[in-house]
Amino acid sequence: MKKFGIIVLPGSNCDSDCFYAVRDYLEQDAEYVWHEENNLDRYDVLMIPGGFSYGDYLRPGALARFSPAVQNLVKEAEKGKLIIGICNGFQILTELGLLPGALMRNKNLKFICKHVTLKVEKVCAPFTSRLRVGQRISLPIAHKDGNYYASDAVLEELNRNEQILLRYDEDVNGSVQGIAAIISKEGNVLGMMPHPERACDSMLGNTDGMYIFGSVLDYLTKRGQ
Amino acid sequence: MENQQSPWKILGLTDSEYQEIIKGLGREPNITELGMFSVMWSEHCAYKNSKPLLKLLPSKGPNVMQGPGENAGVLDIGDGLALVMKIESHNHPSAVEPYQGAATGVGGIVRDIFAMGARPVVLLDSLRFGPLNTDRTNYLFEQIVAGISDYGNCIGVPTVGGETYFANCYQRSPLVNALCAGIADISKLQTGKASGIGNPVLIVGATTGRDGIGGASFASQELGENAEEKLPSVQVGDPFLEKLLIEACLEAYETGYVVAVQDMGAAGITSSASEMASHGNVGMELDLDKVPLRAEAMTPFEILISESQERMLLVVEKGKEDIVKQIMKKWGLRAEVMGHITDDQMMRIYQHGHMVAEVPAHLLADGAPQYVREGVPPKNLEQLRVLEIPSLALPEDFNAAFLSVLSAPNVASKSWIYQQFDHTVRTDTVIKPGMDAALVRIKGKKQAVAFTTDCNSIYCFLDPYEGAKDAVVEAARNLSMVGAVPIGITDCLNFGNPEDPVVYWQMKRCVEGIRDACEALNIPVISGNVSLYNETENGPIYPTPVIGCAGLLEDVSLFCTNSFKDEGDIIVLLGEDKGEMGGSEYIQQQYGLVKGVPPKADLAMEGELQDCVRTLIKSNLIKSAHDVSDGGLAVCLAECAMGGQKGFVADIETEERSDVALFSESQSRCILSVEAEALHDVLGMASTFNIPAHVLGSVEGKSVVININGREIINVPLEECMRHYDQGLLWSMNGI
Amino acid sequence: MKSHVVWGASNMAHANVYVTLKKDILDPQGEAVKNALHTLGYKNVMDVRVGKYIVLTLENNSENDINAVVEEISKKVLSNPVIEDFSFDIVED
Amino acid sequence: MKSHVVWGASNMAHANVYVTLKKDILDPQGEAVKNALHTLGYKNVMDVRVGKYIVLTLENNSENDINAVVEEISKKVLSNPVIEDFSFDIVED
Ligand SMILES: Nc1ncnc2c1ncn2[C@@H]1O[C@H](COP(=O)(O)OP(=O)(O)O)[C@@H](O)[C@H]1O
Ligand SMILES: [Mg+2]
Repeated sequence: MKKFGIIVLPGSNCDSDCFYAVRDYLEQDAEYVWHEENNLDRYDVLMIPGGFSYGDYLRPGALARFSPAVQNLVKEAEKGKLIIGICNGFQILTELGLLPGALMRNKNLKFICKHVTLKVEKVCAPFTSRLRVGQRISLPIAHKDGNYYASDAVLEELNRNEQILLRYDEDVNGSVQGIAAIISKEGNVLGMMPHPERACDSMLGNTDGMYIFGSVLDYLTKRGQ
Repeated sequence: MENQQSPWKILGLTDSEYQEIIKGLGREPNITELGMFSVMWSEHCAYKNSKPLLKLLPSKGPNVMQGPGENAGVLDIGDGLALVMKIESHNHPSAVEPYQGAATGVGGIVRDIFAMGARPVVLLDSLRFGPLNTDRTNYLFEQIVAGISDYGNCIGVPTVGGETYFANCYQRSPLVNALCAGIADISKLQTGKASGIGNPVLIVGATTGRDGIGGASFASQELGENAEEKLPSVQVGDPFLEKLLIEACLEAYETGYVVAVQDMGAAGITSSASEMASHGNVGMELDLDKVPLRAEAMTPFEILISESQERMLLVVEKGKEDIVKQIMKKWGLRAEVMGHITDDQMMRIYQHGHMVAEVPAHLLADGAPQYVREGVPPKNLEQLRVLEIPSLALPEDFNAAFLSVLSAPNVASKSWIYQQFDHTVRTDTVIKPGMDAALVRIKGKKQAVAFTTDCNSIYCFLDPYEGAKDAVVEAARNLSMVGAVPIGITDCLNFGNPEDPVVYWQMKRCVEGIRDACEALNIPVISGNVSLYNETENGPIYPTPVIGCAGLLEDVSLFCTNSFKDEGDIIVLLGEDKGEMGGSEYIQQQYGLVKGVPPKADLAMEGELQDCVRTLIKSNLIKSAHDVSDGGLAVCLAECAMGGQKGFVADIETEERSDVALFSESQSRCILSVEAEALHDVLGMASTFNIPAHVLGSVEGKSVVININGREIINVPLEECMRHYDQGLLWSMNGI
Repeated sequence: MKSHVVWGASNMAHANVYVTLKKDILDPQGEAVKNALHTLGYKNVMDVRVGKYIVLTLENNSENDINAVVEEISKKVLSNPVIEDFSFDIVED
Repeated sequence: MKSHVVWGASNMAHANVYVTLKKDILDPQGEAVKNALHTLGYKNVMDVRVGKYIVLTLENNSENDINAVVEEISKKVLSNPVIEDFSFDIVED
């Protein structure tokens, strides 16, 4: 069993969704990690779930990045641990500087909740090994600030290093180059706006999220051998 | 001062109400006490004009654990679980400040639910506006939707449904009704009945400011010359704080040390404290110095009636207050002991060491007089109910007439709205917005719950009794279409000024309609809310008794949706058209008329139809089910087609005019799609239930094709239908 | 006020509009920021209010009194008079 | 800078912090406001940028260099250097 730590910040609201996805569909250990926690040693994967940490006040992620658990996550990332930030988690990772760029207000200025089609841009071991390049998957989005921005120089680097994993098939929120998910240069930190944890159960009509979680599990299992 | 009125009148109390207070107290009230009475005896808190009517509603049933009277109603849904549900209006605040008004409306109803010990799991919103494409209406519309969106999304409670209508009467009186439901372990349910002499009373959450104080009438007395600037300040919601409050309260209940809880809604501390004391037959001593304040120099009166949001009042077991405070602190919330329970049923309020008010809890919370008024029907009613169909010219282009109904804002897709609401958070939404009812599962359990809100207020305007009946049967029918059994109703009665005999008559007839429909269909009313005085100088709103209804689906895997599934499936119509065009969307769109006799529901037939459809779903005999409502049969068929992205050809045999056959809104009808092999069984089942069934055609092609008596009347490509249906709302906003 | 001249950088003006919540109105955002700053050790921050800062670039021609236009825009569009106040200053190029 | 005095109104300072999107970054909110203004007939509005205006009330004591504190807060918390610039001014009571 691999242990997934799900960081609970004041205002997180997809923490339990992540918990059930890991426990019930991935069938691995899921544990909540309170935002004041200092020791994150015992987890194989750390997740920052979606929601509105600190109400998204000032900017999404602006205040959450100072939480002890989030600060400690930086050290864990440096050690090479897998980190997954979904939605608000992605916003926090960019505010922290663990991932480049920023997530701005959606182009239409509104919250958008719907399923979107995503194009797989890159297949890489920890996060997308169960997919093929060019494959289309569908995942739900639910955000008001998912409009990814990065400067031309950073974009050039993201493309050169193949750090872009998923792009929106259509322009849903104004993201530059349709970017929906990126990884860090080292490849162990994932940030994505769509919600894979909301797409793990056939009863809800979509299990494409399991591609992501399944890839993570494959990687951990292989590495463990 | 030029205003020489007596203080109680300025505060909105009548002379005789003032005499009642003196009689109850045995003396004249001081200004603080008078203020407390004025808010507690207001229509909003005391239901002075509606209580006698509300008593007519059936509220008993095998599943009912808590009927009207608590913060919310409670239903037993099996397996040790309770469903907690309530609807509430925030009409007046939303008319003044639409964004904050709608947001705080959501916040308020959510607190009612977790005050009962339940975790809030769904929100629905029932909205009414004037016609789009005026600056003011577009502004109200966008801001109200944004307010609901920002608040509901932030607290992580999915908004899974609702309804949205547009009519002239709501131009300056928009309606914002929010419904919240939660799930609780029956053993963890909380009450609002204070008990335990000496137990501490804690105020938890936000600081108290001058939000929403008193209303303009009060301001004119107290504030004198600069009254304009000092009008009651708008309540501002803090959804982040609310999210913390939900988690902290639910965690505090787990300790078992919370004796009673109540949210602070209208009339603030006064209301929650005195209601808790009155319902528990105890008294309370409260020290206002302990209330964390946000504004300077607040008077006792202001502290007592402030409507600052995101606050709760908790009665906790004596000696355990620190444990509860610790939990609040963990979640970053303030909690202060502001008093304790006493044994003499008196509310005693202190500030700076002096007693500033001393009133019997019962008198304050439950002592307001009730008024039974005389109602009279409007003089022009008979004239309004005349609709001579033969005198109306048939449309030249039926395709165009059909598309104009499909794109009418009352019919068109509401996706522009619900895409702004997070409806997938919590990963339990099995049927999302856009269908007849939303379906929400409960993780780890077999059963699921379904929700809808409904009210066609034009019907209610033309016939309050039949219109209210229609609202109940439509709500129940929407639940039945997904397979769920309707188990409880929460209603929001939105009306004009009850002192107007016509409005009172509308109220009374609506309540009677709800009563009769509920009794026939066996659905108890477990909670509700009344919002009166929704009117401007142009008159009252249409009577709008919004029905929120919950349903129970025993096995979540056996649900049904409204969209056609496969080419070749047979389309079956259950029920009979009675050619009822009064108040229909078509008559409004095509002829600009709000007239006629609205559809009259046959309650016995309705019950059978719904039972029949639920049985068909349970037996896995049908692939889709969708009831006929706004826009009639043509719109119903088109919605099935658009949902499944499948065309169809249907043949209607009728003796009616073509437009009547297409657009009549007769109740107790629905469209099913069925695999050819199952047709025999489906028709057999219908006849067992005594429900007329007609095979209309089949799912095929890429167009909506409707023939009447063998002649093609409508033929529109599916894409064209979808463009009208999907864009209709936006087109209206942009005046297209 | 300048007289009407041909289009060019010189006849543009900037208006800085400051929109703030009225004094008595709760500012949840400001509260949250204040609490965060306290946690970070900035204990001497006593209050935080978050408002909007809007920069308008306007073509400055004699037909319009720019002060009046900005005042009108601020009142009608940029602020919500029920809960917000505004002020502005104008910088002519 | 004032010297350390006993608590009172006189040793409070206000900092006005202005946070703006970097020049070359598209501002969808500003665009929307501009379009709305054009629809309303304010055709001479050429550009709109929406930023934040944050007012901090600080206890002003000699231990901290208030300029440095506000600068630090603005940089670390109030703005995101990837997309935003900031400036501030300080008003001592
Ligand atoms: N304000 C709203 N918020 C959320 N969902 C809405 C809203 N208005 C309408 N809907 C959704 O749109 C769909 C159509 O609504 P409606 O026409 O009222 O359905 P019906 O005729 O079956 O009662 C429903 O699924 C409803 O939940
Ligand atoms: Mg329906």
